[in-house]
Amino acid sequence: MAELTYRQAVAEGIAQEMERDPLVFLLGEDVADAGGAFKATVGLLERFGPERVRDTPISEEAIVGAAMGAAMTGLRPIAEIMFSDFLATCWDLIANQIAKTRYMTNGQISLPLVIRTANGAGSRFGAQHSQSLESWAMAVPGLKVVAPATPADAKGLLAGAIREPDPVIVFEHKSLYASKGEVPEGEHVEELGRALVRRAGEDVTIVALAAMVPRALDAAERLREEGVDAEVIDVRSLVPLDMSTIASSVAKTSRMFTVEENPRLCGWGAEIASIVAEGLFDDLDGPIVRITTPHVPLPAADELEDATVPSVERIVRAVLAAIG
Amino acid sequence: MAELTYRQAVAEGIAQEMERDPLVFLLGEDVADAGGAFKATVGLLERFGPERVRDTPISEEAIVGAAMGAAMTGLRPIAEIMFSDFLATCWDLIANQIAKTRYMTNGQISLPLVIRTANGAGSRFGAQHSQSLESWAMAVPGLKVVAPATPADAKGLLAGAIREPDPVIVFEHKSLYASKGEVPEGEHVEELGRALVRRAGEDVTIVALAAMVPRALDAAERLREEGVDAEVIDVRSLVPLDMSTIASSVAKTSRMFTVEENPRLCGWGAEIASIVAEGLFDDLDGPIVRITTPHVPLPAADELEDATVPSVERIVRAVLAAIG
Amino acid sequence: MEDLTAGAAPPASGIDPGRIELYRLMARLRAFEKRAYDLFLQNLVKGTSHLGLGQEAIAAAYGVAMRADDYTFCTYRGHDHTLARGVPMAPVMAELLGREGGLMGGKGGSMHLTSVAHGMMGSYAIVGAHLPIAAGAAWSAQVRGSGQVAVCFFGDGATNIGAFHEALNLAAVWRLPVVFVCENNLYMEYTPIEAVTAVKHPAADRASAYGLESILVDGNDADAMLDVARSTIGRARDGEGPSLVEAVTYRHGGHSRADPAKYRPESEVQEWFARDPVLLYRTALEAAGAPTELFTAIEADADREVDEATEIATASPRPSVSIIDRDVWSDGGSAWRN
Amino acid sequence: MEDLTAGAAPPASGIDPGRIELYRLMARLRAFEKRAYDLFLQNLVKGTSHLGLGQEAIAAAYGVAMRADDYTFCTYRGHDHTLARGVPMAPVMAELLGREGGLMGGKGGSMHLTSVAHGMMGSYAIVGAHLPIAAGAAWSAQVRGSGQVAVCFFGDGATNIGAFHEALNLAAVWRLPVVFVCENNLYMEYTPIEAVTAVKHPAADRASAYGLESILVDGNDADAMLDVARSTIGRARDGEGPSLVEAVTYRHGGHSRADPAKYRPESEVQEWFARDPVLLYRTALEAAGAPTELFTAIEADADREVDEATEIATASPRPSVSIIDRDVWSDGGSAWRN
Ligand SMILES: Cc1ncc(C[n+]2csc(CCOP(=O)(O)OP(=O)(O)O)c2C)c(N)n1
Ligand SMILES: Cc1ncc(C[n+]2csc(CCOP(=O)(O)OP(=O)(O)O)c2C)c(N)n1
Ligand SMILES: [Mg+2]
Ligand SMILES: [Mg+2]
Repeated sequence: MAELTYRQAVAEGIAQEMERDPLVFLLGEDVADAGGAFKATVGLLERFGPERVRDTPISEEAIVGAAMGAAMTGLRPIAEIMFSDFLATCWDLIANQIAKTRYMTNGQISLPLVIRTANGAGSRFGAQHSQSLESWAMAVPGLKVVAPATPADAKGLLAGAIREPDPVIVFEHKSLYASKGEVPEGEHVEELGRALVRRAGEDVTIVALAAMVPRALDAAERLREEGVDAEVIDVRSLVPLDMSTIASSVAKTSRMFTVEENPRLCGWGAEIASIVAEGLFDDLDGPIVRITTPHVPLPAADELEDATVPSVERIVRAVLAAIG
Repeated sequence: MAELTYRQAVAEGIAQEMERDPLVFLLGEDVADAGGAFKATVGLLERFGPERVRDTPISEEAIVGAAMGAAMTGLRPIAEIMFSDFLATCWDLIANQIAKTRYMTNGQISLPLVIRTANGAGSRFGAQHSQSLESWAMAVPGLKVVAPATPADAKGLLAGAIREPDPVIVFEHKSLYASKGEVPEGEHVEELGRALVRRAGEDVTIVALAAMVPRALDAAERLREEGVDAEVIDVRSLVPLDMSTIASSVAKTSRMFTVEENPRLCGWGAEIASIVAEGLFDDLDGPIVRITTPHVPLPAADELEDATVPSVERIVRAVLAAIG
Repeated sequence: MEDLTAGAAPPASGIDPGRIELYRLMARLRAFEKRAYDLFLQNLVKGTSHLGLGQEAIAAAYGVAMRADDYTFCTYRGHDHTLARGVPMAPVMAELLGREGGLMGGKGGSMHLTSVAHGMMGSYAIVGAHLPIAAGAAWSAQVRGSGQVAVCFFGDGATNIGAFHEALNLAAVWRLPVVFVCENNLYMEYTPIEAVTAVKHPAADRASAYGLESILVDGNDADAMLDVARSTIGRARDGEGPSLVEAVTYRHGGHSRADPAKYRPESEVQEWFARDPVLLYRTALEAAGAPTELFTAIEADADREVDEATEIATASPRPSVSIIDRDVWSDGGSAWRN
Repeated sequence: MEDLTAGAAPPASGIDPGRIELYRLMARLRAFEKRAYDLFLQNLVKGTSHLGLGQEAIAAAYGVAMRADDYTFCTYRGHDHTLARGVPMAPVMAELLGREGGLMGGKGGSMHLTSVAHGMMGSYAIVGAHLPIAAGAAWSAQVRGSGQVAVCFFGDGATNIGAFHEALNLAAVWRLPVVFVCENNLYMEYTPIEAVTAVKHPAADRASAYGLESILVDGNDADAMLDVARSTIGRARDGEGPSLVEAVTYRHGGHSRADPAKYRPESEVQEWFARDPVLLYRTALEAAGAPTELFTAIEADADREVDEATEIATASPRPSVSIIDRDVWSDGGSAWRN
């Protein structure tokens, strides 16, 4: 094990796969010389050269379009979209082209490509640079979606995504880039589609993703002081979705809470909640409670942003109110 | 009352508002001379002239961007995006600019604009021209979203949308354009945010939208033969959402089914289901069941398309299986 | 694409066999699209469909000039481009009819014809999207050093969408082996391109914005098209980077099956029918000494081929609904949860 | 914008008062941005921030040339453009600091400065998006016959995104009263624009693709900028349609607060600092006979204005969290259900 920051782990994950497979290429704005706007690709240009690590113009459609064309003709490209908010500028390429082409061509075309993007709030960047958009991708058939919460997962899930034969969007979290954690040394690859119980507990299940995972864990500690033993599940992969890990937990605790950073409507939490409301109805002892950012764009000022996204305090209060 | 087709009702709704308010303008591809790809704007050019009814290049970002710039400076533009699938090509303008600008500017800028678009399956157009994407819009704070199911609503909700001081996306349904129905004569405007009980019933609540409404009604007739008395609610407006009409019904029937044309994950049905699972948990007698298109892109061939989108048969089976 | 040069009658002596091959291909495309139109009228074609009638010289010239492993990217108006890569007619026809034997098993439909085995990398139905994708395929060919070229066809209307601009710039900066071919048929769906475009030649007048040479060609002159096809592909193959070609042409029918094309002045239609590329080319070849029997044979062959394809396609069963859940993922399935 | 011409010292006789006004504005922008930078260093500015240091002549020239009811659209690098429309410094500063007294109450932040009352129609943080929006405002002015002009500022990097292309074409076809001003500061975030652009002048070399005149101007020459600003706005106001201007300039600092700008060759930085627009203009005005006291007074005024603004801004309270749920909708609230 080595202690790495999340951003270092991203670079390591890319390097590991570029080393292993000469068909892996990286393209995006400022990814080469500058090492990425979030410094998550530092060192890759030096190591793999300008042919495999390429700066692009500010042309998001060209970036993901080029990745798609390359993926269908033998490469395994990794396209960086600097902020997840900018996925909107190339959403046609992602949602209508990349996601659908394998199906429309009756399986003739495979698209082993990764789109990496910096997601989420916490940097006071305002409404156009702070969104949590993983649910947009989850809603589109044909896309796989992961969102690592730890440096180990930043490396392992990214490596797993690069090895996938299908398109994967990796939502890295801006506010986690500086976080540190143990990352296995040597080759490290995580299979997509496995949730992790980050904390075992008996009383309630809290399902969280990315930056909400450490908050849910902190909330669980606080809840313990209140006599509530919370199990915390890190979803990690929205597509494929590990419902069996979630279901086992809910079957045990009979109460489920989801913690989402995205705005309220139609998020992944709604999906999981409604799956549980259908499939585990008889296991539930009480309402399913979603803890989300309210359905508003994100404000910029620090106090405002902090009060908008779910906090440890808010998670604790919501759990206590529901079971109290 | 006059009997009109849904497409005629759209044109009437636009004409009614253009007549009333000289600041209403229409722009889009082929909307003027050709009367629209779906003939839903026939006659408007003749009536209101080329300044107010404008053909555009194939430039979706320019179309909705121009609508936004015009709306913030005094016009009330209606932008047509020919197929809802193409919303993806201008999604940045819609989700990041139009939806967020009022909030980011602390209320300085209002955007009274409408985006009309042809949504949904049934025409064998394949995966890039058949999507039901109303849930994409619902997921973005700052957008209002309606989806009329009848000619009367096609006119009334569109007129209501045009009068709204906030941006509204109107999802017209391709497979309903030829449908006929009574439309009130004279001025007809529907307020956004009101669901309608289209059929009263005691045993189960079926919540549907747009083209799924007639199917849910047909299913209710079939269910009656099986001894099940279904209440059918037409949601009509996803944002604002009339939860109180839905909640009253579920409180009465204790069982809820949603019928969605969109692919399975993170649709409006998941949102409503999870609201009910939280707020009406004690009223429910059994699992909430979502009937949706499976989570796949839409196939083109007629048999395949018909078997993918929820059918009357599938609704009936799902209800009977759940309550059986 | 060996089958393209095979045929009953031998080429007339003294005429470049490539020209005869080109004519034969155009005649085949013409015959196919006419049949497709007939099948519309019989209500056998499902969904929408966009014919290439009148525009055959462009697809055919590139079809003849391309190497077997080159890549084609085109739009919903892609029947011609698909056939021009050597894809057999029957599965294309069957796809239009929504049958199991369709090129994509009925899943894609007329607008999404794809045959990777023939280098036909897809027909894209959202205007402009495939330009960056074609650039990506060219990038892949470049870094793999394969010598492959990507050819990307699109309409005049596509020149006003953002993806056009992004793709052209990227291709030029990276000197990618890609040829962008604008088929300027003067109309978008129903609106004349000149009504919504800031320059007279929507592609050619913009080449300089990407540091490229302006190439304007008569898209109904098959010989001129073949020259342009060979030179632009040659440049790309030789590492000299992308080209942007504007080929001016005209569609004989409406935009799609739904469109009677009433918006076009009768005189304009007449003028362009007189400039039908198949007719023009036949006249040119006859003037160069090709015997009438040659054309009779070529046309008979084409008709027979279309008849056979129609037979096979109409005999193909309806697709089984079991494929709905297939091939979202590379494992062949569509599971999104455990 | 009366306040812009007000000042302690009278203009030197014999010099066009417009030039003095322009200098005064540039000096004010310079003083503001320097202070903003100091406040970063004190960690008082929240989030990111993008300074206009070195690029003042462009914003100021247009600020002087615009009519009070004209529209400005700009990017995240928009402090200068906002102040140039007459927006007072204090609320701009307070917005940078995330305070209640901020121009948008702290909701928008540095990247989204907007003051509709001053015709400042927004700062947009996603590259390219505001070009079509500006076209729409110009369309509105056109159909309302108001005589207003929209001026839209953007960086060199924005010329490679699709929205640029779509907006330019639409503006040209509709002959909209809009002026597109590319501030070419040679770099995107960290990558030189020339490394990713197919033409030397990313905007000027593309004007012809929209049937527009190519306009390239030294963005650090305030007089030249004022000429261009007046002529392009004049054309727009007179119904002669849009212009696309490329003003070449240089930012003194990094792209954003996080960026030490190490990627730029020292010699290049030196060269451009020697061409500092404020310095150059002062020298030019002095050569034309403006007395030193004039500049001393202007600079003292600017510093005092900035001091006062800083005082007001730092005294402004933190925003109340009660505004989080406000102003999603025109009714002032954010309710999405009953
Ligand atoms: C982004 C987008 N906008 C609109 C459409 C609808 N549409 C399909 S074809 C077409 C006209 C295209 O014209 P052109 O590019 O000239 O090609 P042609 O059909 O003439 O070959 C339009 C507007 C679309 N498919 N995609
Ligand atoms: C669509 C989009 N892509 C990427 C970014 C990230 N980004 C912000 S500023 C910037 C560089 C812009 O360069 P330029 O247009 O030259 O403007 P400058 O900052 O030099 O004024 C980039 C890439 C963005 N905001 N929007
Ligand atoms: Mg055309
Ligand atoms: Mg720049």
